[in-house]
Amino acid sequence: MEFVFTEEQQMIGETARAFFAENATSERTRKAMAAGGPDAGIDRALWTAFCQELGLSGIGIPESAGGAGLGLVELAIIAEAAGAQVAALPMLGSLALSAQAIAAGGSAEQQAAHLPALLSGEVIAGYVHDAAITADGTSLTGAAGFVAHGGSAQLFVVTSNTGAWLVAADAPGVTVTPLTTMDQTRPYARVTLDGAKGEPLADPAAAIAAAHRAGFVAVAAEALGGAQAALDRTVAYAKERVQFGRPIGSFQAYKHRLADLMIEIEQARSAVYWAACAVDEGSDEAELAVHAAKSFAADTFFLCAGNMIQLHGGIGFTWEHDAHLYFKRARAIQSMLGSGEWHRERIATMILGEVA
Amino acid sequence: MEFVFTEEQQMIGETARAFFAENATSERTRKAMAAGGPDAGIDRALWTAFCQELGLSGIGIPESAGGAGLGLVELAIIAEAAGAQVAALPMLGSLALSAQAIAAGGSAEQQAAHLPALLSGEVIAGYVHDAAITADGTSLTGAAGFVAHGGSAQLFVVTSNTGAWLVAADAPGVTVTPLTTMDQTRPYARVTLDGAKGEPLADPAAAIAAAHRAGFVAVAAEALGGAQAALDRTVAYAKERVQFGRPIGSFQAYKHRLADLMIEIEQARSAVYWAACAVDEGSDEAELAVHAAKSFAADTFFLCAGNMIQLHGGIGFTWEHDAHLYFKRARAIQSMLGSGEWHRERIATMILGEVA
Amino acid sequence: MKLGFSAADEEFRAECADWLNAEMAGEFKDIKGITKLTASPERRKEWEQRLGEAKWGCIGWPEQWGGRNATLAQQVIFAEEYARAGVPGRVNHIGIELAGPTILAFGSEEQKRRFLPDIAAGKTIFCQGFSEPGAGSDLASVRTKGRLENGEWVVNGQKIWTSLAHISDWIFVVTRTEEGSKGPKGLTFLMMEIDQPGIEIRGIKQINGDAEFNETFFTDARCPEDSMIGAVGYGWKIAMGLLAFERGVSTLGQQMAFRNELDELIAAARANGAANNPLIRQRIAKAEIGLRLMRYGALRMLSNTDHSKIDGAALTYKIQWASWRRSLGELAMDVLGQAGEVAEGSEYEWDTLPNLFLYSRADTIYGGTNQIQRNLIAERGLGMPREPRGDV
Amino acid sequence: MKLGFSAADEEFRAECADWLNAEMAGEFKDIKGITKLTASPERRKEWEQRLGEAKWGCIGWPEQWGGRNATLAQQVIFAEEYARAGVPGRVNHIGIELAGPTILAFGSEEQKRRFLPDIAAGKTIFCQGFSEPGAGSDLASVRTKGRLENGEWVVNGQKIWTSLAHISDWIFVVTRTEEGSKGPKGLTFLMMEIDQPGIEIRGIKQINGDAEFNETFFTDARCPEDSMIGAVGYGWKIAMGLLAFERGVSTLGQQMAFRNELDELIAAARANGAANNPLIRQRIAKAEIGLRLMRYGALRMLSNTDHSKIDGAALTYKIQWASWRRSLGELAMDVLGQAGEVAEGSEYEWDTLPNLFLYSRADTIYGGTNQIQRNLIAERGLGMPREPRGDV
Repeated sequence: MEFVFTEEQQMIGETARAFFAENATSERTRKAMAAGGPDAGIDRALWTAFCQELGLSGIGIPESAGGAGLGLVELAIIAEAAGAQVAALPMLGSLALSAQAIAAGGSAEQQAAHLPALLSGEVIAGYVHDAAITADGTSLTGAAGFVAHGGSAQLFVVTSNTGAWLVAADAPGVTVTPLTTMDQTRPYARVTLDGAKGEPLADPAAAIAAAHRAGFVAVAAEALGGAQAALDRTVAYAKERVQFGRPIGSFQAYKHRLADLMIEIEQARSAVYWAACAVDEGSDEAELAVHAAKSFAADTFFLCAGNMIQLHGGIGFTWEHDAHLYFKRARAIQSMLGSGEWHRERIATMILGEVA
Repeated sequence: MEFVFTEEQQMIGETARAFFAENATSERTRKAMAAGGPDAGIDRALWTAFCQELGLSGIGIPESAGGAGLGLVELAIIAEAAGAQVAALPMLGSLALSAQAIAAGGSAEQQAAHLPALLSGEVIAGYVHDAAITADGTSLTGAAGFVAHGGSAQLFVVTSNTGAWLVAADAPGVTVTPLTTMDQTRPYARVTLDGAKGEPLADPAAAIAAAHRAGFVAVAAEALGGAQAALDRTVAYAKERVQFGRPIGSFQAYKHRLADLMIEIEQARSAVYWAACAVDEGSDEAELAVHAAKSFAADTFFLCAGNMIQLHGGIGFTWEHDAHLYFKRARAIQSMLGSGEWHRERIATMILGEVA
Repeated sequence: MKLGFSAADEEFRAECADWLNAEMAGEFKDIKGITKLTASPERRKEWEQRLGEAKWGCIGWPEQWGGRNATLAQQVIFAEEYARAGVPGRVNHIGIELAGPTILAFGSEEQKRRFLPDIAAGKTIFCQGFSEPGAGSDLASVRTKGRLENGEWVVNGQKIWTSLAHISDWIFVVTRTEEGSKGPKGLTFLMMEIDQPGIEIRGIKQINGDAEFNETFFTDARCPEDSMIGAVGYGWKIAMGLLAFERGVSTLGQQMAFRNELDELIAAARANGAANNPLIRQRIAKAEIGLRLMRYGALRMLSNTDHSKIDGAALTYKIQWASWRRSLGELAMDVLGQAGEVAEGSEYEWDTLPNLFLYSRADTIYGGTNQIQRNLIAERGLGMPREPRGDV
Repeated sequence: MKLGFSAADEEFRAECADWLNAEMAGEFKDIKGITKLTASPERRKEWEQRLGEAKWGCIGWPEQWGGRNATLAQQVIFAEEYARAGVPGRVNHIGIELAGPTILAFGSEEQKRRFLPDIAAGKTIFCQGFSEPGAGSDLASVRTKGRLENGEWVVNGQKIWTSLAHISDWIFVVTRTEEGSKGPKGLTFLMMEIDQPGIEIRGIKQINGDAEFNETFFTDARCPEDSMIGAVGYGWKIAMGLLAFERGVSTLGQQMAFRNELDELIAAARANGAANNPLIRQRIAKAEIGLRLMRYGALRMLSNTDHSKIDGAALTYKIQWASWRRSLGELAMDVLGQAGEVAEGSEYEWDTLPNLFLYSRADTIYGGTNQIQRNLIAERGLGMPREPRGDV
């Protein structure tokens, strides 16, 4: 029992933070936001550097499957660092959801066929989940409305509540419609399957479970990083900005607001790393923990990003300032992969049972 | 359209406020709180003075029925003044609920038989409502758990959702069990009817509607008065009390907390008098308004009373200080006559329809 | 205390509704239902003029200046019917609600003659130059300079958040006219024509992708000496008086726009089934209550003629509506779910509800942040000690 | 980063559980499940001594002073099993969590010998004399005076909120020993025996009808010169160090008590059907999440050995649990409905959940109000400017 980072984990964190702080700049992110087509919302050079030069893309994927080993704690450390910069990358769909699904539920052949290209960043995968997707043999029919970076994907991991398949984006019967998305750093696409050919993953239950746990933890970690960055930037502003002849950070009501954010963030930090650890250690708390982490960290991020705007005053709601990037990302994290209400109802069911 | 008090209404308010401020003192209220038996939670001398000397007990009861005329606006003005002092009086059960029910739904004979004694304070009535009360002819069976000042009542107005009856407290089959109640200024009793004889009111629907509307508005007004008093007393304390070498009211976070209370109170004030006016004028908003007033004002009072404790620091949670009287009254108002959630669900049904 | 309207009032209501509905079904059909402040500015200027022609522009003003001397009840009714008919907001709201009343209260007879009829007729569109970069909510630290030179005021400096400046004809500007003065002293209030070489306007793009606000630059911008309101050094007093006008009858029209937003939210909740969710139901009920209380708060504040005491309803009004609307935006997104985060076309342009979500983050900032509002409420409303100015 | 316990830890857990369950089923059956701090004080002092005999009193302390030198994991486990077994809270929690660690850190060898074994053995019950009337959260404005006279400290003044003073043997008192000194300077930290003519204790009845807190009056109260901890004038430093001890392993035991409260609430919700209400379900889920996060926050804080940086988890812990518990009290009442507002007997005495509702209003006040906590968090945690002292 030791709930602090190991030296290796600290090193990974330092590396990731330095990388994103230096490279995932506001300027580069805004360029990715303005891009159209398959580059919409992706800083391609950043993605290549992350996957190939930094070599952190394989973290959380077993070495046997061509990954770097380690677990969700390390994945969370990286997602936290990326979230702090609102980096425009397909990390969630391609790595945390799709690669995790293939690593956990794919056969050795499926892993060998797809994971190397995903981890190198040469192929981007999108994760398509809808309970109503049906399979007639290997022919899939259904749709999902909000596939993160779906417009950039060459490969889809498609899941219903019981089945999991690999689908090529250019296969007949697949229609991908990119959507103008509030969070331009992670645009959605609508993916429609009309008798599209799917290759079943070997162990669909394992694939779905792994994708969801990793997905919940990854967005929670991203939210944590975003929340902390929103607070840090607001703190810096509060020390500089003078109003009424005083730094605005000297106003007690302002200070207390910042304190309230720190209180939430500290809890979100506990939530994220508790959940990641619990999954990695196979703890029987894991299920509860991932729901707690996703819902709590998302709400924390939204609170912090909303206050980031408010506490910056007029400049805070301009396009030019980065506050809206955090705010829109926070909202997207709240609503994706199950709302906070849905996650809390899962927890309520665990402790209270189903509604009678 | 003029949403300000008339001169007469202002005068009633001044009279009532002066009366309660002078007479419903903390010392007298605490004596009533400590009393047992039929005097539990009632300052008898205050009640007599209110009914007989001040002569405000007939307000909201038609002159034809022996009352002073006027309407719920004036009743609310009085309830607000009483609430500001957390006065220990059976005003709610005896006047706002029972007398209103008899005045609206009783025959001329029933009015003549009961209203004079209720308005003079010689008889105290309790209001017993439970949907499950059943009548076999005039023989009533059922129970209600939380009858305000039920232990002091000689007469009960008993209602189900469709029927309304008068029941003598000493009639066979009536059991009254006084309960140790958190808000000692308005103790509850459990009233059990086991084949007790009930005299049906002439127009039960009118009786129930009048009692509930007047009850909702009266407790909302009481809550408004309590909330404003909680704020006023805290403001006074904030100006006097010195900590860290400064009046605590000079701390901005403290000031902002007070401001937040004022914001809620101003809305509660609009709610209470909107509801009272809407009922008096027979507006088609009346139903929505009384639910809004009860739920909003109760929450406002609880918020203000909770902050009254918090912002007084240590002294605020002592028995000696009056803050807990406000706090417990506020909690009682939240839970009596339908919770906030229940009232809001009524409103939701009006605007959204029933849940499909 | 009386909430109902008289029979005469109800007749007036029918008259308003008839006229407005006819206009929105006829010549001005194309602008019906517009909610975005920046949409179709030219057509909406024409609409201002149409209102003026029919004497509906500023009905509460004296007849002498183009108004109708309308009673409070009539003003309430007109505001309600205006929004009910789906008429877009007034592009000249600064002129009719702030500049006009300021001139009426503090202007000379000549200024009244020069400005009021044209405002009422919808011919002069005003915007407001108060905030400056580096002094958002701190009006007293104005640095834009004005000096008298050959019978003209010459103004240099910069204003920010000048809403709709890009479609306005005139701007009223608070300038520092006493060299070396500090805080609220030494300020003067000027009316300036925008179409001149010394004034440059640059749009500020907002969080929702739209640009309602502007930066306005003054470089030897000029106006005649008698374009000053009040006297030299009276700028602070006038600016403070003007803030009080912000809580006028227009709040009721604004509320009707909120009503439309809430109705749209309710329709969306019914359409997608969110209306069956008990948590959403509670929040919608709270929003409904909040909106009603805003209305009755406004009616209390407008009915109140006793100005000797602090009017709590007026003092708390801004933060109340701004906070309500921000919550409504969040509720709207929870009702819509992820569907609220995608736009229909390829442009970054948002429907009413998502736009509400984004834009309402500004509501709690402009016109005095929620933090400033709480200071005012605590200090003016509750008599708490004033927050000290620093000397940094 | 690792959350699981080793096999040896799990063995230790079984040992703790066995011993505690046996005691609670045997000689100390009568005190099992007591939650009120003031209930059965004499029996609970006996329980303290039983713990001491079996060396379970202060397991984290060095063996030399009556402890077991237990690892962090073992301390965590003991705290969890202690509460799980339904053992009532420690009446000597001030002694074992504050006075003991303070003496360990700042006391002389002789003081350690004099106090530590007796605290560990449950023979010396301590209470804390910090706050004074008129200076609740403002520790630096202490006015209780101490002066040296013939080798003895003579103390005059008054302390307030001295929790459990009426059942304690010793009190540690912060006194002003330098005449005319102000603020944190000139304070000295003294240990005083309570049973002496110069000390008088009066209970303070609280909102829930109970009296856990006291006023303590000092009238020429005395203690030997060497009953001072540290040196003359070091009182502030020691008091501040002591506040840090408040965030020790004991927090985990406290959390287990919270766990029991939440479990009781869940049982009540199931029993009366509130567990089917979607709004209540959301709030219970939030409470569950909050409690878990408290646990993992505490584990982060206890695992952290890098004291060079601000520990955010430690700094935010007090306000987190106090706010959580206050919310839990409100949730409990909403679960119970009006039934929560009536007591069983004729005395004004409350069951666990209604008592939680009432008592938790004090949680956000004592030990530094939520307002003081936010100051500390903003100033120490975020480096914001300090709130200035006034000179009133």
